[in-house]
Amino acid sequence: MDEDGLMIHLEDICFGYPGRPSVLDKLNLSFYGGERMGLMGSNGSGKTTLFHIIMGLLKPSFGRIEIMGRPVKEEKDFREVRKRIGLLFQDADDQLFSPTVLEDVAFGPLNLGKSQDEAKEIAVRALESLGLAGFEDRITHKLSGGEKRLVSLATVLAMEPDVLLLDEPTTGLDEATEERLVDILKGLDVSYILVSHDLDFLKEVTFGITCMSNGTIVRDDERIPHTHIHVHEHGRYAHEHGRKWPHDKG
Amino acid sequence: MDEDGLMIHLEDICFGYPGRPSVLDKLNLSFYGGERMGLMGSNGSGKTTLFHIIMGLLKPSFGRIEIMGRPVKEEKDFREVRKRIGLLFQDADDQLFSPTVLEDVAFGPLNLGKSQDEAKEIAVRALESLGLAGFEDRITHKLSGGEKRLVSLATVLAMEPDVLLLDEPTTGLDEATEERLVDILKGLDVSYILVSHDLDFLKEVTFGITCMSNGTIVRDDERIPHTHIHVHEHGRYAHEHGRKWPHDKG
Amino acid sequence: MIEELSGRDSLIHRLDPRVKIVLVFLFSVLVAVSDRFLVLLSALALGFCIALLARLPVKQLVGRLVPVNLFIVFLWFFLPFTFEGEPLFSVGPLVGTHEGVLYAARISIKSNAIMAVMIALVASTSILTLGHAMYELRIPKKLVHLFFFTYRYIHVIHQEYVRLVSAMKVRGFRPGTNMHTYKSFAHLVGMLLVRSSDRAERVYNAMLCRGFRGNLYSLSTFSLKSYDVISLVFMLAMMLALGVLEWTKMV
Amino acid sequence: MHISEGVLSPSVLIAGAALTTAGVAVGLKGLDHEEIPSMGILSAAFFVASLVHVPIGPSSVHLILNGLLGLILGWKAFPAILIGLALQALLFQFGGITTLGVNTLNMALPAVICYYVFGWGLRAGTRQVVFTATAFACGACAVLISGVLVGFSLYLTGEAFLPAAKLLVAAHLPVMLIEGVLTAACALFLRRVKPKLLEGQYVPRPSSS
Ligand SMILES: Nc1ncnc2c1ncn2[C@@H]1O[C@H](COP(=O)(O)OP(=O)(O)OP(=O)(O)O)[C@@H](O)[C@H]1O
Ligand SMILES: Nc1ncnc2c1ncn2[C@@H]1O[C@H](COP(=O)(O)OP(=O)(O)OP(=O)(O)O)[C@@H](O)[C@H]1O
Ligand SMILES: [Mg+2]
Ligand SMILES: [Mg+2]
Repeated sequence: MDEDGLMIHLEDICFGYPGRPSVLDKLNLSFYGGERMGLMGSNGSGKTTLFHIIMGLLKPSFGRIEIMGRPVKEEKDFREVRKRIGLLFQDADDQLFSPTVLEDVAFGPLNLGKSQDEAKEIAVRALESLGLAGFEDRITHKLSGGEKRLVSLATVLAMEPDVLLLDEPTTGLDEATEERLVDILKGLDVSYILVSHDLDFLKEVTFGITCMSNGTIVRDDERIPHTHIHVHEHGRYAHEHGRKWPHDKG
Repeated sequence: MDEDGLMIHLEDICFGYPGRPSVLDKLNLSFYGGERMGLMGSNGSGKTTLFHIIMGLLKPSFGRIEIMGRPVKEEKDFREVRKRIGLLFQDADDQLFSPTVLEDVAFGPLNLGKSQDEAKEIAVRALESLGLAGFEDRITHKLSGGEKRLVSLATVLAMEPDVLLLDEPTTGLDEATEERLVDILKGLDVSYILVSHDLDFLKEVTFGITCMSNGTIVRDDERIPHTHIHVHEHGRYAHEHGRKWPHDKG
Repeated sequence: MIEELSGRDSLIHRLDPRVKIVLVFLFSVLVAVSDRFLVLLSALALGFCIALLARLPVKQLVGRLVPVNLFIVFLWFFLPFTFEGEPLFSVGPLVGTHEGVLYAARISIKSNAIMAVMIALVASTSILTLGHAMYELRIPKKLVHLFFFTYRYIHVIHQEYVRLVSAMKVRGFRPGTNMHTYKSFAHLVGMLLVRSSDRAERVYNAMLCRGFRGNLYSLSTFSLKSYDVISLVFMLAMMLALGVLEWTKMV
Repeated sequence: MHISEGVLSPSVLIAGAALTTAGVAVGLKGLDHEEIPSMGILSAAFFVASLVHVPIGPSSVHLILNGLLGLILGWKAFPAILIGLALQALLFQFGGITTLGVNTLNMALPAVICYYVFGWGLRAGTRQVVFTATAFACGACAVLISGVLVGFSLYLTGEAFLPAAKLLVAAHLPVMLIEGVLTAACALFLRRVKPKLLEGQYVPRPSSS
């Protein structure tokens, strides 16, 4: 149970925002080291809320949380959790708050008590590992959407976490950046839970897909391939002579 | 050429954001009354930019725009355009700024010179037509993502436009809301151009699909169905015994 | 819309930002307290030399000086007539005095001299570097970090603002002098505030996740080179000379 | 609203700088280290709001909103305004270094005064009429006091500035009305959408703590 042990264990978690129907309802989750889990669920099903509860940013109204075998309850316990688990937020602008890229990536290590030089070194290494060498002095607000996303990932990796929680890392990325992210994720040496609506992406970077609905986790141990009829973007490969455009001259 | 005439006509439109490679490059588009056009294209291909150019929010560096047969160039001309063409923004949060739903929906009609009472009446009707009766006094900022999207649509419909430009109306919607949107769109009596990445959705609500790439429109007159292998979210229907979860007990 | 001046490269650009801030500050104070025309005109010449040394395009420099001079022009309509002294000219019933004209001229020179060096400073140093330099110059840490966060999120919030205004435009909004306009703008501002406070909560959460416990850090370090020291000494000497010139007037 | 560099006399500049330093010190003392990020973001929102131009007749004025800022931030208005003005000087060259103290004082002091005079009327549970009237008065008075302070700074520099100072105060009167209306409408918006913002000395914190 050491390295590959039970990393995250949630039992009967209930949560609701004030004045709203409950979002999580007796949710159970066990996540083991070495796993790469895809998490799907319709909008508003509570995926982001679940991540925030694991990080201690929201307090469940009921239920038990155990991280790396230890029960966690108070803010003090969660401070330890946040050293081991890294969360990539849905909006990169929320995560990059420092003036320059280097300062942002070094922020985590500095908080963990590293010296200025150590922190810088870790930050530079994290950036390099994502192919972002040379970005150190770039100004965060001037990065493009894709760059912001990758730098956010670097800020999380600089904390050297054992587990990553990735909240829709591909939204708003163009295809080239998405492919780069796939390569990066495949090359990483950490376990993660990844939220995405994109099945093809999930299939590439996770070992299995889990669904959330009605405030709980619906676990599917087997993946089920099935066929779908799709309309392709360009008419190059196969043709079905459908309806003509009403005003076409050709 | 009256009602079903050439509604939107773009000729050789070029556009680029300052300090960036050009986004639109000699784009041509003709859109006729009665049409329902689906528009696809990878992220960053310039779909949103195209809509903003049609509405006069961005000025092309080159090219001609004709709306309903009249050339439009200046802000003054576009003011007329905005009475006839409604734009649903990609992010519903950008569209709603009034405290309550009723005020927000009535904002457009008030700008068109309607009296307070008329505007209210129009707003109530627009809300009812989308099944949002009873939402009048809800606080817009506290609506859920799906509700915001539908209210945004109501704000646009309250302007009683001839043409709608819908920019990814389904992102962030759960399946139930998406189905509701399909029904609404099918029941509407306006022409529209609809941007979406979701082929199944486009197939349901448009007559044909057009693609954007390299800054121009690549017109496909024929749609091409082909099959794709997909992993289904729930393992209810078909099974393939794939990899087991590493720590599964069952 | 929120754009910094273009960054090129020049002798001024390479100067240590701390030296620049100190010099601009001393220069501004010196000019603000000086009265003698000889001193003020020399300072104006010096200011423009520095601005040109920073390789600032003359067009941009002039463009940036226009708004500053609007207030000065406003004062020109009053000061020559309201200052007691020897009559110099008259416009209808109003009499402009010799002293009044000199006073207004003095203010104009002071204002433009100070602004010229300010513009040279801003054009040769990024705003973030200035923030870091202020930190090194012992400006309170809380204030410097507040400055960084404000600057960081101005851009994000400004983009939100631009998108909201587009949405209003698309729905036929035309600003005019009426209640509907004022109410709509008030709602716009309110929405910006509400969304910013929501964002503040999310950013704070993101910081907590990275171990934030109230400490903020600044990583930049500056080192004084001989070039900086020479420039500092040279400029201080120039200013000292101006100061002496000003002082000798009084004795 | 900004007094340009080189206009005011040294004694006025020094007095302004000293008072602003004191005000900023009080503001920063009440500001927890942990609140700095949230305060910065809120200050940024006010900075952007001050770029909004509203039409008035054939011309237009930009918003000041120091009344609203005072209501929301209390004494923290001093550091918020100081940084806003410093950024305006750096980005647009409005105002400058030597006048930063006086200009901050002229905007922030009215904000703090309004916080104490009108704050009570805007807490939860006030009747709508009272609330609206207080908010209007708050927005209008903040601008009026600012205008008077600007005029006073000029007057202290030299009596010759008196007519110009009078005209400046007069020019603030229409702005006063607009600011009053906008502050009232904006406060009503916040009361309905996020009343927490109006509780005084507000700094957003995550819901959990
Ligand atoms: N701060 C909040 N206050 C009140 N309700 C909230 C808040 N945040 C989320 N909710 C509501 O809680 C529900 C779950 O939200 P959550 O963000 O966890 O969903 P999600 O699965 O991450 O959705 P998405 O796919 O859109 O990101 C939604 O109905 C949402 O409206
Ligand atoms: N305000 C802006 N300033 C600079 N570049 C921009 C701006 N808005 C968009 N772009 C860039 O222009 C290109 C086209 O953007 P646009 O939003 O039109 O694409 P899109 O097809 O709508 O993409 P998506 O599917 O992601 O919505 C992108 O590369 C984007 O980064
Ligand atoms: Mg989410
Ligand atoms: Mg788009």
